[in-house]
Amino acid sequence: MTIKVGVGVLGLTLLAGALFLALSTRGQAAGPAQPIAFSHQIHAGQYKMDCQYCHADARRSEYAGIPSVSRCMGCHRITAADRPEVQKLAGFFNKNEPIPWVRIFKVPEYVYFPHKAHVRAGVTCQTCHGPIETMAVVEAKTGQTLANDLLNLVGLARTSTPLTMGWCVECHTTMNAKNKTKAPLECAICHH
Amino acid sequence: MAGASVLGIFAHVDTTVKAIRELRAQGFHDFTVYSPIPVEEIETVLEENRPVSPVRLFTLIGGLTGMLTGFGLTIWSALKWGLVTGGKPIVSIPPFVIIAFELTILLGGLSTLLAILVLGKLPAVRRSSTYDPRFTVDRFGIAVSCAAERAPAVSRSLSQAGAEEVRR
Amino acid sequence: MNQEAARQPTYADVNRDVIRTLEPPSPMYFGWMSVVGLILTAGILAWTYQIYMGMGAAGKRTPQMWAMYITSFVFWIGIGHAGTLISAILYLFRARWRTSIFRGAEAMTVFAVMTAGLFPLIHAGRMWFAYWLLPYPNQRYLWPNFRSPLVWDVFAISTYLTISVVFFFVGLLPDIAAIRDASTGWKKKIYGALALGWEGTDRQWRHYRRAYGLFASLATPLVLSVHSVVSWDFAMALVPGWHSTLFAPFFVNGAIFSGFAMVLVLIIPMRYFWNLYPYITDKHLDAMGKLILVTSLVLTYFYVCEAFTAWYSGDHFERASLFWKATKSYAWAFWLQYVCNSLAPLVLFSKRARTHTPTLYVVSILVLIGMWFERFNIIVPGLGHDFYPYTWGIYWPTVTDTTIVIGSFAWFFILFLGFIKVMPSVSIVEVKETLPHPVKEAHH
Amino acid sequence: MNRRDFFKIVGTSAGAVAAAGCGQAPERILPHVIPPDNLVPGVPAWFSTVCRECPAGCGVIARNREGRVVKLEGNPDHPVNGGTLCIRGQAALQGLYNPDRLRGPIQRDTSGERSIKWEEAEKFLAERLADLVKQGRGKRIVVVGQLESGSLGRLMDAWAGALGAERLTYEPFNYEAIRHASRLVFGRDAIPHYALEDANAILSFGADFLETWLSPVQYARAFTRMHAFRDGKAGTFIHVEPRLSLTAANADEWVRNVPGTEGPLALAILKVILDEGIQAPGVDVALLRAAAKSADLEAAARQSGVGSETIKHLARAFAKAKPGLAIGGGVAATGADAVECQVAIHLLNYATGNTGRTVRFGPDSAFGKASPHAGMVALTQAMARGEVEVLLLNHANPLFTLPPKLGFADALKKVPLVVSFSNQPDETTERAHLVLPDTHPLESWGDFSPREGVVGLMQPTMGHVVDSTGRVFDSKAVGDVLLSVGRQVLPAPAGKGPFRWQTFAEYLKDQWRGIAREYSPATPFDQFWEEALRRGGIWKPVGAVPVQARGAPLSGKPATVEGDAQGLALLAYPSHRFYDGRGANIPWLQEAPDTMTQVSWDSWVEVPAETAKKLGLRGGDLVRVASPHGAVELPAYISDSLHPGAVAIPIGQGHTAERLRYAKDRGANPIALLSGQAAPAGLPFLSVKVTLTRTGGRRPLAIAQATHDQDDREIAQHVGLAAARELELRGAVPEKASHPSMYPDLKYPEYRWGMAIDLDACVGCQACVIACKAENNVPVVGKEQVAYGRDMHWLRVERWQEGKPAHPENLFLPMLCQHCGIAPCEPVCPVFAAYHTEEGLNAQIYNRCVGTRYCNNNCPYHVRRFNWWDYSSPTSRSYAFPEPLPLQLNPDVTVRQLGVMEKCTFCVQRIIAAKDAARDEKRPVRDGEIVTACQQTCPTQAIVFGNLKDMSSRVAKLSRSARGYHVLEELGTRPAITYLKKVTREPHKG
Repeated sequence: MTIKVGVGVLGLTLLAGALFLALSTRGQAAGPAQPIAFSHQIHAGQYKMDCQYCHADARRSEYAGIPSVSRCMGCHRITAADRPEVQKLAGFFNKNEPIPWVRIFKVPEYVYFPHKAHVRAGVTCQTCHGPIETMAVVEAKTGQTLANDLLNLVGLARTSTPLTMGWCVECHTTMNAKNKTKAPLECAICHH
Repeated sequence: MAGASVLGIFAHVDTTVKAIRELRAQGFHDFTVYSPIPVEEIETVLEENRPVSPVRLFTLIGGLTGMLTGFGLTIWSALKWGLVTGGKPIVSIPPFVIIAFELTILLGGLSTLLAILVLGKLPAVRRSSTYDPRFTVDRFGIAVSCAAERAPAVSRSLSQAGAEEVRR
Repeated sequence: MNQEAARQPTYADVNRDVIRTLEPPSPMYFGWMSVVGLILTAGILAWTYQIYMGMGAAGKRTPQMWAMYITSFVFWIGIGHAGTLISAILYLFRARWRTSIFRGAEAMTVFAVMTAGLFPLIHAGRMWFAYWLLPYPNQRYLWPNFRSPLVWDVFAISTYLTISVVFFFVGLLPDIAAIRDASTGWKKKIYGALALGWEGTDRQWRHYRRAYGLFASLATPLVLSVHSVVSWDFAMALVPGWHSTLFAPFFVNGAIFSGFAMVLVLIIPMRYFWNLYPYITDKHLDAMGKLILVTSLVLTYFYVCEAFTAWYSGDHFERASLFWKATKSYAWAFWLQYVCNSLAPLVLFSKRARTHTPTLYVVSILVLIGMWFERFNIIVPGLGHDFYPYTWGIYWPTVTDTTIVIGSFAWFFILFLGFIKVMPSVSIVEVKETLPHPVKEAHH
Repeated sequence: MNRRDFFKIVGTSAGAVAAAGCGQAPERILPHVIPPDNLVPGVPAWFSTVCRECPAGCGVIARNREGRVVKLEGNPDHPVNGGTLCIRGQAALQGLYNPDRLRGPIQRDTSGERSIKWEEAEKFLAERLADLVKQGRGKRIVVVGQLESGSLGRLMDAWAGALGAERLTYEPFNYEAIRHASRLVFGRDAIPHYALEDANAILSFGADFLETWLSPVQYARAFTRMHAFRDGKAGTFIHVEPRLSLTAANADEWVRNVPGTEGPLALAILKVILDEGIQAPGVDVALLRAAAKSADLEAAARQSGVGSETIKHLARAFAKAKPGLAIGGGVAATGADAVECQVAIHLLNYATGNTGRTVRFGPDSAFGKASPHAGMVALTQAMARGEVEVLLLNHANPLFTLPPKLGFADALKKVPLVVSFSNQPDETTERAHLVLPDTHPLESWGDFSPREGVVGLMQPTMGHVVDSTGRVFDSKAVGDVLLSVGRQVLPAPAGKGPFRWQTFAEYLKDQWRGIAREYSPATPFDQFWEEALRRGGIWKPVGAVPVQARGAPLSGKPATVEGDAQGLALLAYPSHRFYDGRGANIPWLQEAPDTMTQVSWDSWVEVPAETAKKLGLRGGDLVRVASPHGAVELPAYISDSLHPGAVAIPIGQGHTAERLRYAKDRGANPIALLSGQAAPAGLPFLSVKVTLTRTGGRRPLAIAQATHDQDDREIAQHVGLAAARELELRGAVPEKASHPSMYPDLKYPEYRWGMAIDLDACVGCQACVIACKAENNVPVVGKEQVAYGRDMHWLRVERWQEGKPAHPENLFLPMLCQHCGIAPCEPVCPVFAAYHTEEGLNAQIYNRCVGTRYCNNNCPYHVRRFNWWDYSSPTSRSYAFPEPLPLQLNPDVTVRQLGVMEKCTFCVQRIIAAKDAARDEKRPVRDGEIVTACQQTCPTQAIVFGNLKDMSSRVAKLSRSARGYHVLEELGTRPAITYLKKVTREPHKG
């Protein structure tokens, strides 16, 4: 009797735990619908455009920057101007309205992440953002997950999920060890 | 060879001791004594030929593990990410001694508990067949395992020693 | 009142008398439970409010970043010392009078530490992150700062709680088995599960006895270390009046002192309501009274040392702090501490007072008040007049923090009241051990 | 509030997307449609403009991030303030983002008030004006406005001229007496430029030049240059005032006189100079003798309560300075005799040869252009007679700044149309029929000339303020409104007529063509214009114009003060924080403590200890202060130093306007006690005696500092001048080994940041406190919390006093995190939220903090601040940043959450930015490249920050100064901040 109850309780606990783990994965798993079906695969993959051609602020600012509508129109006034998605773009341009892109990559409010320093150090965009040039729809699995935390707790997690602190630290440490860089490991550099 | 067990229930310590002595004299060694409290006299008789309880070994190993864990954890984690506080060295032994001490006690204590459980064969789901509820009140008991044919002899000597009741 | 002449109980009497305490409780018990429960509810509500609004709801400020919560934390940890001390140290010293009171004292210890353990959580500005103090592998690669006395606290208190619970539980095992054997139905099942199948075989007893001795010898240094570690929360700090090597023994002694007082506060009513006079005799009270007296005298000695060093060191900050405590806004609390802790226990020099329960009870209550204020005086006035005159200030309690502190007493008593109805509050086994063994031949 | 939320509304004026409520909602990011020039999200852009918080006209550069101004700094090229700003200048941002700012034009009539459209409002106004103009009753239109010494002023003049309207320039503090005296003595209707920096001794008669007088930032800078100990030299500053003001507290010698006796004193000093023949050679002695004819040393000594020996000593000290400088001002010198006093001061300067050297006519102050108070009196009378039909108010609040006794409120009822251009609710605007909110100066085009030869150019430093819900603050520049309304009143073909410019910006540019011709005729205008925009204006040296002194009749009598003979003279003085009250609704200013009393949020009446004893008053007891003209009720602040014959109340609090959430019903306005009648010196602020009665009520003040007594702890230290010289010669003591550590010294691989604070330079102005709040997103917590020791200032300016309570030596000490080398706060943190960086910073990682608060217990300086309430979340009741204040938040600094500890970081975000810039150029950070917010704004440059490891850096040199010490050194915390002892002068015996 007691054994049965014990097994039952244990089973329920495990089930609940598994369910919790399954549900606790944060971050947008699938790419959300964007106002314009912009494809990085076409731009960065097929046409091999430099990332910083559009995200031009990355080398001089904390933010990578979203290209202005006029920059998009710089090419698309002529290029593929007949495609429906490009016409949507022209629509925004003509109405003098910005495009309400949905943000995919985000670090928490208390983290200061400068793109500039990373570009200067020669870190590729893909290091953090993944193989963007293959993505028709950008998606990201980032941030802490409870599953990862719990695996960590029992010492099983080998790698951290992207854009978590451990992930940043891991890269900084290895780069410093391997390439003799001076990537800071000072807490206050990112948290202030 | 079929086995049997004989249980003698006693009301007094001296009769219990006497029974144990007699059983020993008759060459019985495989018996269990029940008592509501630990009794010095009974223990003295029983411990005569036994080695010291290995509980202390558990405690020692647990304690040492705790101490090593304490120093290991503190020193390793301090070195893993060397953050300076208050101008103190990264590996500051004096405070780490405290952690090591506490873990020594903690693991020492927990392994002692483990010892009670392992050595006392606890937890046990079922009572043993020879157990009687009165053993937690005021009765002592001797349960002897023996070959079936020797059971009457055992019963007899238990009764002679002063058992209130003998069960087979 | 004098039960000395009473008939010597038999083993069966002991079982009966003790198990009788577990009978379905009287309406009065429920009355007490609901009073305590209401207070506890108020405390929980206050805490919820504080979590929701922020620590501003408690009356803390600069410079009193710590106040009543840490006062109560140290107070409860102190209370939690008597139990293990009685179980472990008196066990090692073979002080036989401990047997009938140690169970209650141990329960008190466990519950007091459980109460104390709440306070660091209540106190933390972001209690929802309090688990960061635990060393666990995490994806931030961060570990706690083992140089911080607060992390020592975490280790000391969790160790102490664990060991106390284990010690308590191991001590209970044979008694639970006895209750199991005396009960029926679902109760038997529960007690049966809790007894882990204890039968009192010689094999169990021999390891048990050995282990119990080892527990006692582990718990003895532990009990001394825990309050030392707690005292280092203060002694490791820079604050005038805190930064003192005296603190560890001073705190340990104070803890024992207040712990014994709390034991008396708990067992005197227990003895009265359940008629446990054969087991808890005036001899016990007398011994406790003596211990309180001795610890009070030692404490007084520490007080004198503290004041003397503050004065004789010539340290301006120490002197100013002491002078301020003794003469300014908090002088009432300062002198209350001495009256309660150094003067009141002096009546215990008289044997009559030591065996006169009302006197003993009043002294114990005074000691508890005094010891709470001793910690208060270290923390609140101590911080209020430290190095920097710009920020000197007076702390005012709020409804929220007062309710939480009072609620903590309710939490403790609700645990204790619950305990005494489900577990034997006097050790069946050990009381029996103090009785003469049943022997057939009287002149054996 | 998320400090980075604004990223998503970058460059969009519509700001159409609402902030995502909770974390899971998708966040939108909006790109520019067409990127504005020089604006890169994440990289600050700087725009020069002019501070308009008072008429001093300091140059400002505004840091624009993602389209919003987040910080103001002084314009380093500007001749007035040289890169520094005062407390009010720093706080101007919260005027821009004030939550009570008006959101659009309002029309008000008997049926109530309603929002209207701009076109409607302008049309309405134009029609009324046109009617009057057509009927030839243009004179019945009156434009009253603050001092506008640039193009807007000229436009207003032109506008008034075209419509035939009257125009008044109204400044509550207009220093008329100086102007009047200049006319009498030198025949110039002007307020001269005072070159404090060139004087060897300053003799001030009540001039609070470190607080509000004329141009406080400029004078604080100049004062430091003349006064701070450098190379063994230091000037002397003597201050005469009945009250120990902040300026008085900085004096080497504070002479406490009977209120209103500055005139006789100045004259007596002149007489002593003449009698002793220590005047400068070549002055017209006969003229001076004639002027000083009525002077009587003994009578002056008797009347003023200043001993005759002291007067002689003052005369000698002043005369031997060569050059010295005598100045007069402040409210204590604005009595009925103020003109006489100023005349005497002018003569003193003349007699000692300062005229032309330290007193310079030529670069005259803009204050000389303000209308006299008599103009306001006349206007009030005209209004009362019903002669004014349209009253236009441009940033003037006479209902607050004029004594009610004058009857302005009643007179206003007789004006059929009152128009206010104020963008803040205030007492007068509340009564206006038409409110046309002006753009904030930081959003505006404009210019301002603080003195001859300096024209500051204002440009919009950002677009119109749009809060994060997308609501625009619909304001319009007053110049634009005047042009547009003017065109409607006097229609003309396009490009013709008096209002041919479409916008004020065009008018301004046109005006600047004239300025270009004057200042830089050779440069092409476009280039000139661009340079001026970048520079923040144009300036040239203006030499002193020679002036000839003339005789002036002087009575030598003290000012008459009306009221109960047994009463106490009322000193109603301009508040250092609120000026004339215009800053009162700025929460930063409310929360910044008044340095002398350390009171924040409230107002008080300073009662001399003697009177307090007589009335049985304790601090915080409510007192009724009554004069023949009115009464106010205020909590008492008991002062040991105030002249026993006086009480003092700061001006600036006591607002009654409904919508001022921070200022309403806070304190009381002492102007209510004055008569308001015009004296020759304008509105006499020192003119009544008041009686005090205890009401029995209590309203304890929020006083941050528990005691001004250091209790022998040597927190703020000082050294005598002679000793300082000796120390200087002996040189620095080698790095002390007196507080050894058990551990080896820490190694800092590259930098060790440190700071040196010169207490001899610090004047206690609190500018650093607000600069720090602005830079680091420090919340404002309110009166109750400040009173209970829960203020959040990362930096505080402490006032310590020594010596006799009635006449103390004052020491000001900016206290911030000391970034200790052996920091007691760090090892006690259980989670490494506090730790030591490799660059010597005592870092605090907010997101790691669990809030045990152990660190602050263990910080001997108590500079750590705990978030007792939730100041950061918009849904919380204690939210500290109501819309649109979040726009001000520095995007480089986290807004701290509930339950975490925070503190000064040495502006780590600036360190990171400088290191980043250095890394771009592959070089180490240069000395002086990193400037902390407090250092940046400090008018006296008392704070120096830099790398202590670089022995040649300024900070390292200062840290090795012989005057250097650490606060609470004996605790062995080894702070990174070295304080330099204040240099005190030997007291004069007499």
